[in-house]
Amino acid sequence: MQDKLQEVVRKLLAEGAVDYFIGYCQSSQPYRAVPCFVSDESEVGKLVWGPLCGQNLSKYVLRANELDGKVGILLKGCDTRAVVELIKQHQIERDKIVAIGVPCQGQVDHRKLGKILGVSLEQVTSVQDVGDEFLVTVGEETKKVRKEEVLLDKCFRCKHPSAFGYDVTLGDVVPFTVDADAGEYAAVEELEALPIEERRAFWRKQFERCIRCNACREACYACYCKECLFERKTPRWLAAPPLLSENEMYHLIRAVHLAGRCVDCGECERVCPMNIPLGSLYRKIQKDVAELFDYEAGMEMDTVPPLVNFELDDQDPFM
Amino acid sequence: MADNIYLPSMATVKEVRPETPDTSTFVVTFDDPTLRESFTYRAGQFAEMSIFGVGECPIGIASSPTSKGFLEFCVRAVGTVTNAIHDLEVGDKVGVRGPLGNSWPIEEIEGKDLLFIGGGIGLPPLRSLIRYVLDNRDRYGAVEIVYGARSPQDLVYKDELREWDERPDVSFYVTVDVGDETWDGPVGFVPPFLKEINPSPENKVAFTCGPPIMIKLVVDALEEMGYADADIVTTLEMKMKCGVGKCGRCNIGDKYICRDGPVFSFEQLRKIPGALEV
Amino acid sequence: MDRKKISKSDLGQWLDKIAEEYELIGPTEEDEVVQFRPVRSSSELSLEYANSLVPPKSLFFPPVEGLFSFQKRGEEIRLEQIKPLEKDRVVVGIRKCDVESLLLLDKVFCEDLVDASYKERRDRTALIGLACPTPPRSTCFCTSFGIDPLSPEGSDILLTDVGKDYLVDVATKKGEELVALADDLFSKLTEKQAKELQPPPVHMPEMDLSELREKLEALWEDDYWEKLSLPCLGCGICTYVCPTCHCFDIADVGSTSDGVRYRCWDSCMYKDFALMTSGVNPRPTKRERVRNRYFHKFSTFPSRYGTGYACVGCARCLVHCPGGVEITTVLEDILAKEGGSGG
Amino acid sequence: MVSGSDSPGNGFEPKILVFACNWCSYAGADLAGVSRLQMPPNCRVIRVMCSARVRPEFVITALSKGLDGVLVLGCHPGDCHYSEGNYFTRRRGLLLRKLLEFVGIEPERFQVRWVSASEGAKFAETVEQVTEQIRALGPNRPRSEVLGTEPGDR
Repeated sequence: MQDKLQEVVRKLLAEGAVDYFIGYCQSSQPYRAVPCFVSDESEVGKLVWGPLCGQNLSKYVLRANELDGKVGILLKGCDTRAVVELIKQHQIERDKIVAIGVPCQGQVDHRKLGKILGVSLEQVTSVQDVGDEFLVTVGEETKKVRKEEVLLDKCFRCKHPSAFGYDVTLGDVVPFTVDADAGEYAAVEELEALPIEERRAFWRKQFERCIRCNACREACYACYCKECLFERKTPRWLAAPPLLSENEMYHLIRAVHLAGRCVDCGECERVCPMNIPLGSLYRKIQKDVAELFDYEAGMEMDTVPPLVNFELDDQDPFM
Repeated sequence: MADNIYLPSMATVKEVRPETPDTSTFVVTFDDPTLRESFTYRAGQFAEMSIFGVGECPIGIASSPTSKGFLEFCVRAVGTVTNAIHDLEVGDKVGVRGPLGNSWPIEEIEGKDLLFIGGGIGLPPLRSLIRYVLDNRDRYGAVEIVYGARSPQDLVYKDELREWDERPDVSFYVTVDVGDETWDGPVGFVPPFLKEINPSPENKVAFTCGPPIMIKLVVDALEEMGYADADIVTTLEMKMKCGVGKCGRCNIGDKYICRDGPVFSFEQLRKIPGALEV
Repeated sequence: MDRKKISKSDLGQWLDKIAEEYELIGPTEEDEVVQFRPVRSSSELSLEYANSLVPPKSLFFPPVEGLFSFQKRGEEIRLEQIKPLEKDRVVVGIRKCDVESLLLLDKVFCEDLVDASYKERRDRTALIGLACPTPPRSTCFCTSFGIDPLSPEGSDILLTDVGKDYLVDVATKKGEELVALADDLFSKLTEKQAKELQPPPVHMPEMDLSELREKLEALWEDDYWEKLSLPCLGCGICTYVCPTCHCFDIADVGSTSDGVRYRCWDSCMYKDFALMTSGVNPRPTKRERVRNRYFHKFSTFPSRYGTGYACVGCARCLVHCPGGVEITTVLEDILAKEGGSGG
Repeated sequence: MVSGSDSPGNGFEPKILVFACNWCSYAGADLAGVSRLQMPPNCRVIRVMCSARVRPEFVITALSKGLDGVLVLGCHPGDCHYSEGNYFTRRRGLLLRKLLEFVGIEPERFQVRWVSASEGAKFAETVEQVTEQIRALGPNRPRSEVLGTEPGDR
């Protein structure tokens, strides 16, 4: 599939169909692939595709707005949802993007991989997808790791392993083979079951740790505001010092702003250096949006987002 | 613990003088009588004004070190802190941390002729030096002042402008971008106005402060007239927080504007990568 | 310099002794994040660690730090300074790269106008270094900056893991005082014994950075920065995990009548970092911000403070950058450029 | 806007922020006032043109900065001056309550009610009731937390 990807991109560049192509390339660290921006045919050979391409590249397409031409982008099924939302939220025109869809067999969660192997990740030299397992090379040794042990959480609830609405596809839509028994909202439900004081204690511990590096915001496809509320000076919403109450405000406001927009791409958790389970926070909102308003973000082009919509008979506990 | 370089001293607003619709002069004195007496600074330095609960803002000291016992700040209400400063009334408290930064080269320019070119709210930092020079008149040569603002009501220090205009030992020129019925003086931007006046570069140092675009065009004009980069001096504006060269905000090249500046000659600026891009 | 050893099983006892008199701080792991934190007992420490996520600069230049509080009483506003420390402190387990970073930060905070709270924290904190394991992490590249990860320089004591014991190098008077708290736990080594225990020098891939600065400075106008800025997301991770970054913000929390003025970390990678109220931004796009960061580390910091490069090769930014910008790759790219041809 | 209280227990008087829509609830509050109905003095009312003007961040910020509760009042569904504003309020209110509860903030601290211009008595009752509930819960967070407990010690 990697060969086909390179072939397609080479053609797009040769035809001048895109200014540059956003894909993945191998980093200096063998355990991960990193974003790669290819504008010249000579660089096409760098492009890779495999189980280390978990990052959602959608945020990078916004840059196309500054270009005369188009950008090409490699999209997994999950990433497609973010692009659908960006188009729906009028952040980018569909015709600014050349989408290359890729059928995905699940992506590796580095943290899980490191834990399972019991070695630091830097010692991992390659990861290969062989059906239900990954072949992981650590030093001289090759280990078999079952996919369900190391896949990203989002992969277990993946509804669209293959991209949709693409311009070019790299392969047939392959059914997803991992079948782990994880409830769609298991992590959220676990927290919901706790007494309220314990929930507060749990989240306060998480928020207290936050250093407010803003990576969750910057990595989030949905945080495209030209001026973020948190950067506004008059009135100033958020004080700069990362105190507990300010951090709490930051994360809660971000959560409500993601209502009906979060596509569960998992970037927030991936990038958080402090391991804050942000996904659970946004999943909670997703769950409520689904239950209360029967809406799921990024799935269809023509449904109305839940918070700019209403039904006369919506639940009303406020009488 | 040794002195806290981030701790302001308390001061009281003694007088508020509206200069233009959005700019006022605030005259403040330190509450501590010892500090009031001992506080010294050099023309061109600035201070961080604090409105507690709102924040700090670097403001050039507009008064001259030759007037003792009080400090003047000319503040335009543009941001959060400057708007809060504008809410101050006589008797209110304000924090002052300073003096900070370098200063105009007051020793080096002794005996020279001086040309001041100010635009809008760029006059107050120059005014500190102008007053210093006028208070030490015998140490300096001829003084020329060229000043411009968007409109007649945007001219600051209106009384003082009149005084400079009347002084025989000062050549004073003023222009506005757009005139009105009260205005019978020249109309036009500062740079072409300056070219019309065409002050000779002979034994002269030019000081300029104003909006970035004005500074750029003024410098072009001065160079056309034959001024050397070393003889064109400006005071830079940059986002500052700490004021003591540590917080990393106001750097250009290896200089921190708050510590190594804000006063630089163009000769210095040309050597710093990126300095003239701003 | 005294060389001793202490058995691993006794280390805890010694550290607990220290904890009785000092605030003991060391690497602790919680929710899979290793951080330097104060501990009550040595059992909370995880000394078998690679390196902490947030560098121990946070102990001297904290992420959030109250400078003073203010309170309005009638017409008066009272300012009260906030004490940086209650007790003298001992930091155990600090790596050489981070020690080195403190020496760089000392230039910023302890010279020219002295930052009193930083200085007080430095003066009242003893450092017990921990030599790096062999092999080091594959990302480490401190030796490229001439740093020896086994050197006690800058620490008061250096511990080196030598199997069932730690080799103990006591480098300063302060170090001697700490050892004296439980002298009987240590056995003195002869020069020869110590030499036998001393692990061989650490080898890691090394870059020749001697021409880096010159080559970098020639690249001010280069397109490279545009390219480099593409994957950058504009978050602050690289600067927050960097042991030598020292940018900060000053901000008030509370109301005009009751509040605290804080100093907190800030990042030059944020788009509003240098934005002026007038709307002018000297570093308006990621291109200028990324460039500024590299220039700061490898050109302007060294030139301002007369030091070597302001990077210690810890590779935290490399590991944690969510956009996959890798400092080693950047340095290689710069070195690969033809000198002086940028523009 | 610092609040928070360090005196839990019997002496605790909550600070509650009320957003009232200009067309119904604010008029209702007015009516309660001119009718001289007795109400606890714990509420500060901010008039908004529509309850839908109350963005979720208003509520979150108020609670984070130490207020003990937030009450949003709007026209009854169907009565919105702008036809449908309060339907949006309703959706947001539902979501926000659940989110706050999820992170451990008692749902009583954020409430939404519909109060019409003629319901002076309902306004008074609502305020009374909400104040009681929040008083019973105790302070939302202490002042020291809003200002940062241990500065320089993290």
